Amino acid sequence: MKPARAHPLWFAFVLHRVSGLALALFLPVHFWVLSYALTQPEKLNRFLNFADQPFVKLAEFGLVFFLAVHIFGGLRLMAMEWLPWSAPQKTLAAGAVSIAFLISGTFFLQVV
Amino acid sequence: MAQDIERHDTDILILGTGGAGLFAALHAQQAAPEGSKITIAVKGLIGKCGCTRMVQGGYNVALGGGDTVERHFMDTIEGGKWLPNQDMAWRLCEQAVVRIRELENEIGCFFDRNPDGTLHQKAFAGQTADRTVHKGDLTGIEIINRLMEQVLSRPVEKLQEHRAVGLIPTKDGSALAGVLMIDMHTGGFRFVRAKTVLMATGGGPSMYKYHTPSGDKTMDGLAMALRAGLPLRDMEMVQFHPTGLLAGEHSRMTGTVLEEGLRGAGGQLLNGAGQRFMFDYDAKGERATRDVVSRGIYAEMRKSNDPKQVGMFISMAHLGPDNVRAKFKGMVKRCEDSGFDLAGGLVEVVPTAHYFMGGVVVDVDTRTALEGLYVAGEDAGGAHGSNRLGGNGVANSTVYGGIAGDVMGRDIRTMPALRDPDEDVLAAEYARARHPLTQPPDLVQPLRNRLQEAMWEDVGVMRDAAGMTRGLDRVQAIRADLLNVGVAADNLAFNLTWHDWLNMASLCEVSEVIAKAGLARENSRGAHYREDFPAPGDLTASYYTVAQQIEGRVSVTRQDVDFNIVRPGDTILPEGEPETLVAAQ
Amino acid sequence: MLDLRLYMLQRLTALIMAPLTLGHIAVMIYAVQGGLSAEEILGRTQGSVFWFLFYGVFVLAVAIHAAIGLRVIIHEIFGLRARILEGITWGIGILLLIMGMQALFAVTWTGAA
Amino acid sequence: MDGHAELLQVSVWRGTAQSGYFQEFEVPGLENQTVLDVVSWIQHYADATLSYRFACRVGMCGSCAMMVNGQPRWTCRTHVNKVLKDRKVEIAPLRNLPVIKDLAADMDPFFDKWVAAGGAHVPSSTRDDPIAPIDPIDATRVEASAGIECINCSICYAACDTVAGNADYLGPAALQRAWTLLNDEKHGNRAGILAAVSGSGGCHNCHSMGSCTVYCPNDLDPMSAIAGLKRETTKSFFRRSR
Ligand SMILES: Cc1cc2nc3c(=O)[nH]c(=O)nc-3n(C[C@H](O)[C@H](O)[C@H](O)COP(=O)(O)OP(=O)(O)OC[C@H]3O[C@@H](n4cnc5c(N)ncnc54)[C@H](O)[C@@H]3O)c2cc1C
Ligand code: HEM
Ligand code: SF4
Ligand code: F3S
Ligand code: FES
Repeated sequence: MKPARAHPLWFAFVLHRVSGLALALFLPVHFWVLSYALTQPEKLNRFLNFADQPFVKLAEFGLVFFLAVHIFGGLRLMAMEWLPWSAPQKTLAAGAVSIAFLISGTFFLQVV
Repeated sequence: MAQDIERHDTDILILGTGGAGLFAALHAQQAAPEGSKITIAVKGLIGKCGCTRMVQGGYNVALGGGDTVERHFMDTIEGGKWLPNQDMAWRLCEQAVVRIRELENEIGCFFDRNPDGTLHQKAFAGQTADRTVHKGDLTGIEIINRLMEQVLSRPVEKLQEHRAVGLIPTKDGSALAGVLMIDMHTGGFRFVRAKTVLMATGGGPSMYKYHTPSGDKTMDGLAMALRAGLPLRDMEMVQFHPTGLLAGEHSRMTGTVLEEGLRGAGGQLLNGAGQRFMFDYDAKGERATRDVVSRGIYAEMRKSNDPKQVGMFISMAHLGPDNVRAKFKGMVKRCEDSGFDLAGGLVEVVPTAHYFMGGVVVDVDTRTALEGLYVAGEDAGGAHGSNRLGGNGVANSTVYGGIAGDVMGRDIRTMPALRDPDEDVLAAEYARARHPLTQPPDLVQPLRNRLQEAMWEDVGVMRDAAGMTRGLDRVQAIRADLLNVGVAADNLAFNLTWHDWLNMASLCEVSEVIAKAGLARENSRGAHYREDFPAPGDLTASYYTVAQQIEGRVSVTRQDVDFNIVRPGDTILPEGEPETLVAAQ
Repeated sequence: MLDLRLYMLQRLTALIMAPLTLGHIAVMIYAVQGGLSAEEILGRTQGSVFWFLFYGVFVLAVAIHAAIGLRVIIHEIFGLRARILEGITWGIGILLLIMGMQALFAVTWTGAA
Repeated sequence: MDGHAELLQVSVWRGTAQSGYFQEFEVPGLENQTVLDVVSWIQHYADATLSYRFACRVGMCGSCAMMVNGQPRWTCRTHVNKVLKDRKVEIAPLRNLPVIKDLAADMDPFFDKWVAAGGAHVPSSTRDDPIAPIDPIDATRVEASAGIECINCSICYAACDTVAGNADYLGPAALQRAWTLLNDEKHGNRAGILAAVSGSGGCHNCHSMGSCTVYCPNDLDPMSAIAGLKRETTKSFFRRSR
C-alpha cells in the first residue's frame, strides 16, 4: 500500500540516504585498508594494485559519486533549512546531482 | 434489555462541537468550580463536523465606524420580519462584540485586516453597515480550528463519534438526568448522567432534496427535544440559500453552497433559454435577499418543462474568466473538482436548504423548560425569527455557546447531586434506537430520497395548505415504512447504515413538525412563503408558532411576539441616523 | 529520536566535513594521476602536522556524523528506540573513531614506519 | 440513478487494525461522481456494513481522506475520473494512522501531536482588550497566514515517509501549525513553541522529502514551514550557547 511518491524531492531524499548509507558502510573498510600503512605497506600496495582493475575502478567511481552526491545534497538541505530562500528546491536538487556528476566524472576520467 | 447500557457520570455534558459546543466547553471550564468534570460528546470528530466549520461569509458584529449594536439589532429584527425574540436578538448583537475580541485575543483567530491593521468588515445582503468580519471565504475553518485546538489541549473528557439518541428525564419528569448515546465505534450504548447538559447539535434541515449542512446534521437534537416534550418555536422557518450546486442525485456534492459573493460581484442567473429572469421578480435582480432569489429560481424551475434541466444557471464568464478565477479561487476549484467550469461556463444551481431558524424555546441564558437542559446555537429558536441574516448564524452559536458554558458552570454549584433517570424512558429510548435491528434488513437510502423529495416538493420554498397537507401524509407514510426497514444486527461497529436509519427517524419526526408549523402560520414572513397567504399580515399582531409533542401527538399553537424593545414601525436608532451606511451597490 | 542537539551536531559536522572532503577528493584527483602507491601516499602525509589535523578533524567529525545518520536510519527502518538505539549510536561512533584513529596514525605518524 | 452507466471495478479495504483484505465491488459509473460518492454508493446499495467517515462534502472538514490507488486524497473533492485506471480504483484507509474499521482511520494520534507541537494559541491579551491592529502584509504575518487554511485532513501526514518510520515524529501539519503560531505576534509564549518542536519527535526529524507539500489538497507548504522552524531553532541554539 505504498503511495507512489515519485517526485523530485523524494528522489533527492532517497539518493541522499542511499549515498550516506553507502559511505557509512565504506568508511570502516577504507580506514581498515589505510591502517595497514602502519604495519604492512606491501599489503596496502597490493590493495592499490587490485584497485587498478576496471571493475574496482567503477566501484570507486560510484563511491566518489556518492560522496559528491551526498555532500551537495547535504549542502542543498542545509541551504533550504537555514537560508531564507527556499522556492526553487527542485532546481537545487537537480543542481546538486549534476555537480556531483561533474566532480565524480572528473575523478573517473583521471583514473582511467 | 437495558443491561448492556454502560453507565458513565460527569458534571457538565456538552453535545456537539460546533461553535456553540466548543465555546461552551471553554467557558464551562472557566466558570465551573475547580475539579468539575466536563465531557464533550459528538457525532463526528471534535471540531471536524457540523456547520460552523463550513461558515464562509463571516461573522456579524458591530465594531464602530458608525455601526452600533443598536443598528445590528434593528437589522436583525427587520430581517427576521419582527418575529425574533427581542431579548435574544439584543443579547446576540451586544455579546458578539465581546465574543469577537475573545476569538481574536484568547482563542487565537486571525480575521482579515484592512491595510491600516483594523478588522476588515463587509456587508451581506440585508445589512445596513459593513459589519461582517471574515477570514477570506473560509471563516468557519479559522474559527473552529482555533476553538478545537483550545478544547483538545484542555482536560475535557472527549467522547468522539458518540451519537446522542435520547434525553432521559428523572422519574418525576421535572429535570434531566442524562443522555443516552451510542458509541459509534463499537455500536454499544452508553448512558451519561450529568448535572447540566448543553444540547448544541446544530439543527440542520437535511430532509430536503437539496441541502447545505454537513452530513452529520440530521435534526437529532430537535427530535430528542420533541420526544422529551419540550416546546419548539418557529419550526416552519427553513432558510433556503439560492445557489446550491446541482451535481446529480447520486452526488454528495449536490446542494452544497456556491457563495453569495458570486451574485454580489455581478454573477447572473440564467434560465434554460439563457435569459436573465431575476428582474421579473425583484428590482434588485440577482442582488436581492436570499429568500427572494430562492423563490425566483424556484418559480422559474416550475416554469421549465424540460425534465433534463432541473435548475437554473449561474454565469460568471461576462466578468472575465481570469478575473473570476482570481477572485473566487476556492469556488472555481471546488466546481472544477466536480466537473464544472464556474469561471467560463454555466453551473446549474438550485435553492438549497441552508439553516433552520426554528428550535427549542430557551431564555436568554440558554435555559429550557427542563431543569438541567440548556440549548444553544442552531438548536435554539428565537434569535432570528423568520429569517437569519448572513453572518448572524455563527455569531449566534458562539455567543450563546459561551453563555451556556458560563451559566452551566454557575448552575452546577447549586446542584449537589447527579439525578437518577427514569429507567422506563431509558429502556424505551434504548428500544427505539435498536428497533431497526429487530426488523428484516433492507435499504435505507431510498427512504431518505423519498423524504427529501416529499419535503422539497410539498414543504419547500413555496408552500400552500394543500401541498403541506399532502407533504404531511407523505412523511407519515415514509415514517411508517421506515419502521419496517431493518439493519442487520451482526456487525454494529461503525455501522453507518444503522446511523442512517436513526438519522431518518430524526428527520421524519422533525419534518412532520415543520409541515404542521407551516400549516399553522397563515401568512408569509421571511423564509416562510405561502402562495395561499402571500401577505405578511399585520406586523403589530405578529405571532410565532410553538410546537409541542404531548402523548405522541404534535400540536402547534400561536404566541404573540413580545415587542419589549421595539415595536413594528419604530426604531431604536437615534433620530436622523441614515437608513443605511453601506455605499449604494 | 533526533532532537535539536543531535541535529545540530549532525549539521555542524557536515559543514566541517564539506570542505575537508572536497579537498580530499581534489587531492585524490591530482594524486591518482599515474596510479597510487603506499609510498606515495605516505610520502605526502607522514610527519605532516597539517595532514594530521586535516584527517584528524575529519575522522572525529565523520564518526559523529555517520553515527547520528545511521541512528536515524536504524530507527526509521527497524523501529529501534530508547536505550538500544542510544547504545548503537555510541557503538557506531566509537567504532568509527577507533578505526579512523588507527588509520590516521598509520598514515600520518612518523615514528612508526 | 441515470441507469445504463458503465460499471466501475472498485476494490475496497475491509477490516480492522488487526487484519483485513480487499473486497471487490461493481459500482455504476455516473457523471460528477466523486470517490466519496462511490464509497457511499457501496454502503447505501451494496454492503450496509461498510465504514468510512465524511462530514462537510466539500473539502472543508478534512475528515474524508483515504488512500486512493495508494495516494492520500480528500475523497469528497476527488472526481473518480481523475483516479480511474481501466475503470478500476483501489480505496484504502488513510496511511500512518490506526484503522478503526474499513476506511475509517483513528485520527487521535494526529491531533495529539497537533497539541504536542504547541499547536494551540497562548493568549497575550483578553476579551476585554481591543483587537490588535496588525499589518496584513507585514512579512512575519504573511508567513503566519501562509499555513492558516489547513483543514487538518492528515493527508500530508499520510504522505510522509518519516511519519511512517518514526512513530514519535510530530508530522507536517502539526509542525506547520507551530510555525504559523511562531509567526503570530499575538502568541504569548513563542519560546514554548520552539521548545515543543525541538524535542525528540520534533521538526529536526524531517528529511525535507516534500511529499507533504506535493499532496496537500489546499496547496499549502508544510515543508517550507518546517524549514522555517529548523532555521529558528538553529538560531536559538546559537543564542543559547552564547
Ligand atoms: C455551508 C454553510 C455556510 C454557512 N455560512 C455562514 C456564514 O457565512 N455566516 C454565518 O453566520 N453562518 C453561516 N452558516 C450557518 C452557521 O454555520 C450555523 O448557524 C452555526 O455554525 C451553527 O452552529 P452550531 O454550533 O449550533 O452547530 P454546528 O456547528 O452545526 O455543530 C453541531 C454539532 O453537533 C453534532 N451533533 C449533531 N447531532 C448529534 C448527535 N445526535 N449527537 C452528538 N452530536 C451531534 C454535530 O456533529 C456537530 O458537531 C453557514 C452554514 C452552512 C451549512
Ligand atoms: C564521508 C562521510 C559521510 C558519511 C559516512 C555520511 C553519512 C551519513 C548518513 C548515514 C546519514 C543519514 C542519512 C539519512 O538520514 O537518510 C547522513 C545524513 C546527512 N549528511 Fe552525511 N555523511 C558524510 C558526509 C557528509 C558531508 C560531507 C555532508 C555535508 C555537506 C553531509 C551532510 C549530511 C546531512 C545534512 C545529513 C542529514 C540528512 C537528513 O536529515 O535527511 N554528510 N550522512
Ligand atoms: S497541511 Fe494540507 S494536507 Fe496537511 S493537514 Fe493541512 S490541509 Fe491537510
Ligand atoms: S513529507 Fe515528511 S519528511 Fe518533512 S518535508 Fe514533509 S514532513
Ligand atoms: S467530507 Fe469534509 S473534506 Fe471531504
